[in-house]
Amino acid sequence: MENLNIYVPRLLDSREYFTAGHRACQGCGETVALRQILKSVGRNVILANATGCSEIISSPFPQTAWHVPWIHVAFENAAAVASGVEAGIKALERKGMLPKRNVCIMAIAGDGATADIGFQALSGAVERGHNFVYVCLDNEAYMNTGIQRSSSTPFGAMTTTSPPGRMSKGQKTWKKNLPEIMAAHDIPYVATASPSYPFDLVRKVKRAVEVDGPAYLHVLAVCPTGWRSGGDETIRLGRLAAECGVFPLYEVDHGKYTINLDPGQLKPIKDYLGIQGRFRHLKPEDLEYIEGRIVENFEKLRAKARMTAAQDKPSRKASKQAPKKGKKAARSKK
Amino acid sequence: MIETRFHGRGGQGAVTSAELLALAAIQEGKFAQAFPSFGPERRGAPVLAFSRVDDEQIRLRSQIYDPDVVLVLDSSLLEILDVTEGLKPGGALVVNSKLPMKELASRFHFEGSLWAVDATHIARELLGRPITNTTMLGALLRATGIVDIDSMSEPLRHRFGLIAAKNEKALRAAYEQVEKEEIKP
Amino acid sequence: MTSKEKTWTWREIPAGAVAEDPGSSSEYLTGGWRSQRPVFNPDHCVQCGVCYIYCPDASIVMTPEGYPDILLDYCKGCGICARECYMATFGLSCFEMVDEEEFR
Amino acid sequence: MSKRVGMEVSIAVAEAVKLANADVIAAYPITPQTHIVEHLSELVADGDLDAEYVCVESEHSAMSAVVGSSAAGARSFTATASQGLALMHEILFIASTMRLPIVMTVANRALSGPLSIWNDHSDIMASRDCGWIQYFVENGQEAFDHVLIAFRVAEDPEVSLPAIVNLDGFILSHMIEPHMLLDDEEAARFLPPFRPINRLDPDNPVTMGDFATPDFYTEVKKGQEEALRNSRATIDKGWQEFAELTGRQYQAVETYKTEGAEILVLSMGALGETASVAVDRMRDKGLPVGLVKLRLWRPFPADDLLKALGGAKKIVVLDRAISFGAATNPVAAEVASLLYDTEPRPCIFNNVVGLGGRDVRVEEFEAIVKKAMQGHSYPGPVGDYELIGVRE
Repeated sequence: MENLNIYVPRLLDSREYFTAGHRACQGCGETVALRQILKSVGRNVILANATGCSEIISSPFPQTAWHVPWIHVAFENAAAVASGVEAGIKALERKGMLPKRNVCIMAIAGDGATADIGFQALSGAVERGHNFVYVCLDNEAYMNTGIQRSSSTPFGAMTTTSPPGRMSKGQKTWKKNLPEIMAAHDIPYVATASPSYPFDLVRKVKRAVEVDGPAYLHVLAVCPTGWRSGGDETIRLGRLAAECGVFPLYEVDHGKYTINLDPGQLKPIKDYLGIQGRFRHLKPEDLEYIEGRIVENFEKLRAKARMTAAQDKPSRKASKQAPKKGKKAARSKK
Repeated sequence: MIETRFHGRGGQGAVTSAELLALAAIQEGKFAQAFPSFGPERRGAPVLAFSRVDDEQIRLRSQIYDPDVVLVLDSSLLEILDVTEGLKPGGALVVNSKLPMKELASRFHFEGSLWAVDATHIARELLGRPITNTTMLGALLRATGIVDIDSMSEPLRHRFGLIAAKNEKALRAAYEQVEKEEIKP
Repeated sequence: MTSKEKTWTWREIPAGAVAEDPGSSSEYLTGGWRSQRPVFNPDHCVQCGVCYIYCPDASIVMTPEGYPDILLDYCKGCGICARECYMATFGLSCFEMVDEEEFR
Repeated sequence: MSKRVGMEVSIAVAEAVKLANADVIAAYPITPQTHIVEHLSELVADGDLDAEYVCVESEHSAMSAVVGSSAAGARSFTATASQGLALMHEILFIASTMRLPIVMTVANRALSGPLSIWNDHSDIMASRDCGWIQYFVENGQEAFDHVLIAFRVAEDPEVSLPAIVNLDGFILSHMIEPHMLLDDEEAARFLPPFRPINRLDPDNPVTMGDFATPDFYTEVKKGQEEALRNSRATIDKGWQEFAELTGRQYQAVETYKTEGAEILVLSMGALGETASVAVDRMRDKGLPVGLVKLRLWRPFPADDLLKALGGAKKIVVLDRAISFGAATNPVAAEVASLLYDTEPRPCIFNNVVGLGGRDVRVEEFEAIVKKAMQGHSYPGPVGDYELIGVRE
């Protein structure tokens, strides 16, 4: 894990594929992530974007913030659209109607479009084994429509549809664990990432593009508007999320778990929750409960990392072949 | 135009019978339709299939209510259905049955001809299993002459590949063995 | 959008309403959203580029010499650059957030 | 060389998709459409069709995937029916706005509830305003031909719109009948390679599916509406070229024994063939009855229909869907508004027939016409309609 972000630009593509003039809020974490992701992928990419903040801030006709081919169709189908683009390119390249160029097909969607309304399409697309990267930009609520809770909203958070009140502490349910659900699909690569750790994010994007088959990236997108935090706190909040264990940075590469940032002793949860207005109503006992579960979950993650540690990280060559063989075997069984 | 209704049980191949008949007719340059009774019936349930054959283009797309011919693949259906329902006067009922003709004939009260053959026996012997849909087509062709028996070879080959010859043999055996009895109401 | 586009008739809209000009959102200047302006002090700068990589609005570009250049046409004034500046750890952030009022 | 082959209509449709050399097929099983995509998956599995067959997890994803593949520049096909079409509903409108020339066959089937797997037109009528070109076919031959025609027209750069070929579920989809099939060379001559007007291409990046403020939405919709209306010329050209190739001539509105007819029956889809048998019988009895068949549903062939209906005193409009609570049912509503200004205005008798697989027999057509002949109300009735065969 990097702890020194010195001389960042020299290691990255200096071109902007997601340009200035987009309509994101001040201090938007999602757009930091998008810039970094695209710098990592480069121009040989086709994006399929779900409806949501990233779509609406970037594509007011006739303008566009994108320098790469981009398609938006609807809210719940970014994975399905991406799978169609992938199938189309594959067929055309095989039939000699397009030159082979190994273009990256990438779906981009928010947490609502991933964990809720688009979950079926995502599960279907990765199960089918399309060679694409799905990026969930998780800002932990339906921010585009005005901060309504999603299944990715953390426990206790205030949103406009999970308001705290006499009978409520805010969000009643625990955050749906999307990365683990995707890992359970047994796809080649699953990772969490945060734009607060650009090197880590950039490396993970490259790995996701490199593996043969579906890859899933779950990226924390701090939202000052929805989280009721200062616009300048965005990057810091991303770091705290990792350091407190709320949003562990890890990857599952062909089944092998690696925790990319394990601070040993997790930072106290109040460091993270305390600077967000959406948790302001929580009482010390609530924080204690949350902290308990977070520590427990982090332990589970460590156990998985230990359990799979013996597993050899597949070489690049193997990673290109192994899933293919696996896919064939699985198909012939059906 | 000759309209035929096929009675069978789900899985016995009544639809295939209707299909093979239509394909043979089309191959002869005729016009034909074959269609199942459109329902969610599963294996074992009584099912219907239909065919129309004509020398001219067929425009009628309603179901068949008054068939010229009724074909019954499974004699157990005789116990539970009135297979002669709607059969046109002078029509033909073609039945798979091992009963003696006189005994079988005594069960029916329609105006037309009854044709019967023990197709199950033929199928067991020649196909090794009691699937009678192709065998009974032989009886049907003898009874009606809807298509020439030789026209069945190609559709059978297309449908059954390696086991087409066996099926054709069974079909021809039924063609030879089927018996006829005139029925009066 | 430019005023020219605003007068587009239906015939001038590309089939499928595709936006044909990549990156054209840069015609839209978001600098007016800013209430505070980052003012750069080159004396503190170690040319690390942290401000550049964390800018949500792609409104910091790196000069050939390796210094950040703030595009005030787009900077929304979030303050991430000032906050995340590597030198801020030592209380020497390269950016000071100054109220826009002071530039009138 | 064309050859005459007996096969199920669904199989013929799949063979047409093969002849069209489709690049991507994404589909989800639903009765009575399933045989089409089963056969396509076989053709792909056997290497007879070089295409990506995407086994999506829902019709919503089927339509989304073909939107993606079409936007990538691939010739894309899907098929569905009933609930499946309803599940696609949202994306249908987006596909047409994005001007993606996807072709879809709909094996028309009733909508739930109650669940009914049988045929009527309630599925497509619920999606009729989706901005797609919409054909109705009467038999297997027309279904086969119209898959190729639909691709030819949809992909014409002047049109670039998606198209639906409606074929009645079971009545056509499960029917074995003769078809004249084209060969590869004939199909290739008729259907040139797909050259998309917009394509997702890293070398020439465009943004597809952007959002429009009130400043632009109206203009975008106007452009889309014009494109659909103007597609008519290309549709006619497609039919003409197809006739030159095969001798089979299609028209937006077709008439049968309409000369001197005082009463005309208007139908869409497979019903037309049975209705023509009824017309024969009534003509034999000396009744002045004719038949008008609407092959093109969108863009609505208003002029052709006016011409075909002109002169008749009474028009029996057969609908196969109910527009609940409406002034009248979908087809009758169009016809009534079309004839509003004609002098003298004919009387429209709207009958809803064949709901949820209810069979429509020749005798019923005769009864419907007989009743209309005795009907006197004028002008109208429009809002009145009869639900044929309903048990009171």
